[in-house]
Amino acid sequence: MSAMFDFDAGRYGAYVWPAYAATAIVIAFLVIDSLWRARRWKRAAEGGERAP
Amino acid sequence: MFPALANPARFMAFSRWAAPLLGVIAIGLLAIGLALDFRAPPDYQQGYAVHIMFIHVPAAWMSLVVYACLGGASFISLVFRHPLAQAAARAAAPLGAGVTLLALVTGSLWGKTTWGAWWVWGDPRLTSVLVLFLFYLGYLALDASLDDEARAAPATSILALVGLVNLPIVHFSVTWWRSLHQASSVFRADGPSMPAIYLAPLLTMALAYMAGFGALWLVRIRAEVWRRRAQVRAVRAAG
Amino acid sequence: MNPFIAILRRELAVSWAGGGGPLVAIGFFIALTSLAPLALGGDPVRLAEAAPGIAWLVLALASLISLERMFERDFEDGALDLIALGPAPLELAAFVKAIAQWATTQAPLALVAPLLMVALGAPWRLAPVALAAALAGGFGFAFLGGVGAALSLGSRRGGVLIALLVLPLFTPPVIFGAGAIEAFAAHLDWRTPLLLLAAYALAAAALCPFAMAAAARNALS
Amino acid sequence: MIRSVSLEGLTLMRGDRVLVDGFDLSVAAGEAVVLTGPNGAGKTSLLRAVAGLIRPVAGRIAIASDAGGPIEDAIASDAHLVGHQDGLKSARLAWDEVLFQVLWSGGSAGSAKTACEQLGLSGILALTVRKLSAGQRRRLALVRLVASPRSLWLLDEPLAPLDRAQRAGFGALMQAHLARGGLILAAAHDPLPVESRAVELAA
Repeated sequence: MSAMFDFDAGRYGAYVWPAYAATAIVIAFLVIDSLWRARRWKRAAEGGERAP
Repeated sequence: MFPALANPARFMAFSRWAAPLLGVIAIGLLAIGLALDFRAPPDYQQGYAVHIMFIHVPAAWMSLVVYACLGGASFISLVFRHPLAQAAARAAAPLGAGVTLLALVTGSLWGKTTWGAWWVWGDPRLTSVLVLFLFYLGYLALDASLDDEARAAPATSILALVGLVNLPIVHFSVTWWRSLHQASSVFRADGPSMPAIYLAPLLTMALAYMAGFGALWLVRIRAEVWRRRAQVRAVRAAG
Repeated sequence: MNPFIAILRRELAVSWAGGGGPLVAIGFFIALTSLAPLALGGDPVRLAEAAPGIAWLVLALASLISLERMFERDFEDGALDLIALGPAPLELAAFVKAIAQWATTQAPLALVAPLLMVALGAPWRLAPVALAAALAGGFGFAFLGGVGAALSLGSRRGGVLIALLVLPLFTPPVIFGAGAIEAFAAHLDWRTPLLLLAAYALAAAALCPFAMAAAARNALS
Repeated sequence: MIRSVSLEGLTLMRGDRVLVDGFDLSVAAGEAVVLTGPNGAGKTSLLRAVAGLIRPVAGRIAIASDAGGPIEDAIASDAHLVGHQDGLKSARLAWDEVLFQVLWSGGSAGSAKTACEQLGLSGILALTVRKLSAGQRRRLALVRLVASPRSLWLLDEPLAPLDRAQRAGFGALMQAHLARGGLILAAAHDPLPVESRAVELAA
């Protein structure tokens, strides 16, 4: 199956992989930030912790 | 916002299952999209760099879609003073800024392979997206610098609407600017002649981005609702 | 006396006299322009080529300079309460404020802009188009800037925030204004960009007062 | 002419904090009402709500006016709001500032001049506002009450910087206003120098 994937970027590797890396980083940041906020404020709204 | 969801309690009940569901859909679509992406052969013109298109073009589309959502939510917030709409607008802005930043970075990398330059001012789309990014930054800056939340909400909504009206004008003006400078014609990623082998991963990735945005948007609106509740609690506790 | 004339006279007087009026903006304009040849190198040909663009960029920046005072002072000293409760709608008062802003800042800048452009080496024949473009573009700047000024009322950092809110909105007028001068220099169609610029400025004058008034009302509440 | 102002179940909030909760009040022609209460009880907000600057969360503000029409028109043409802040630009001449305030609220240059004489301000009109004492500034801000007659006066701490004689003089002005069928709604810590009904706002 994996033989069907083409990961041989050749001379474009220097552009393609940074683009994918940047996308992964930004999306990961947005996901983590969103989930962290939801967790934090849910706790502040429902739990004993006082909102700052 | 759908009328049925205007009630925060109902919204929380709905988003409780809708957000994870959209998240799972997004991950599934992302997996399929990436599989289709890397099975696609190199383009005869762009070579392997065509793979950047599959993440750049959806990001560029989403930058507009999110701004439209931001503008729509701001409009409802301003006209009907609905707190949930304000939460939706506030929640959309960082996501929009993030995806617009992605469109810029990947677009620049793609441009370097296609045009041989990191940035081509003659490309109206690139320049419009840059201005759009500045609109997002302005929104976030205004939101951050108004201390009184009750006053920040209408102000940011007005700004979002002003931006929404201006966006087409900015695009038109940048396009006109290009015609004056007669920049070299640009590869059209979204041209009608795209072969199916490229169209399939592109559309799948676009749907994945859309679902992912939907999921994160709901999560962030939930966070906003909780934050408001926490503030009300704090005010009550203070007497 | 007509309240419209009363407020126009007051706004003109306040923005003309307050803090040096147009002199500060013109001084800023000249100071910035004088840096351009030093930054770009003294090559006269290059400088002459870039002159219209530099003049436009600096005009846009100098337009920002007194925006902060447009609503903030009246907001802080309570005069905005009085204006909001007056016989004319706040939209009209906002319109008048923007007109006064244009008359005391952007219009004087527009008179200086062609001179600075020529001083940088652009030919004299461009001066009339540059003046027309600067007058029309400055009109748009005043109204767009007023929206930024009203939105940032009560914020912790007025000036920089206004610049960030307003400069992206300046994109179309900067493009059309600089484009008109450039097209005129190249013997191309310069009327279209100039008309587009005027259309943009008029649309801004028609719509921005509503945004300004809504933002000011929100700040007062 | 505004005939009466009545508030029913008025509720005002600042952010998440309730300032005024279900407040009822009515002010009739010829009547002066003083809102009292500790700082932060919402006196200023209440006046601003009546002036239409703050939107109530709940409740109703009704203003009965001869002209009919919406409340906003009645306020814009027949009410004065004089707040803590006088709206006078300190770099401008006292006369220029007071003239604008009077013209903007419907008076004329002649009525402004007469009112300034009445308030004993004629001598200071050529000075810049910065040079005036607190009492002079406050009286300058009160000129428009006299120079452009309107039925409803919304006064926020109008007496604070005035000395005893000036308070008595302002009391006479208020008395004349009430005798003409005017209405006064004021927020004050001290009693007004005119017969008035005090209403306590709880914190």
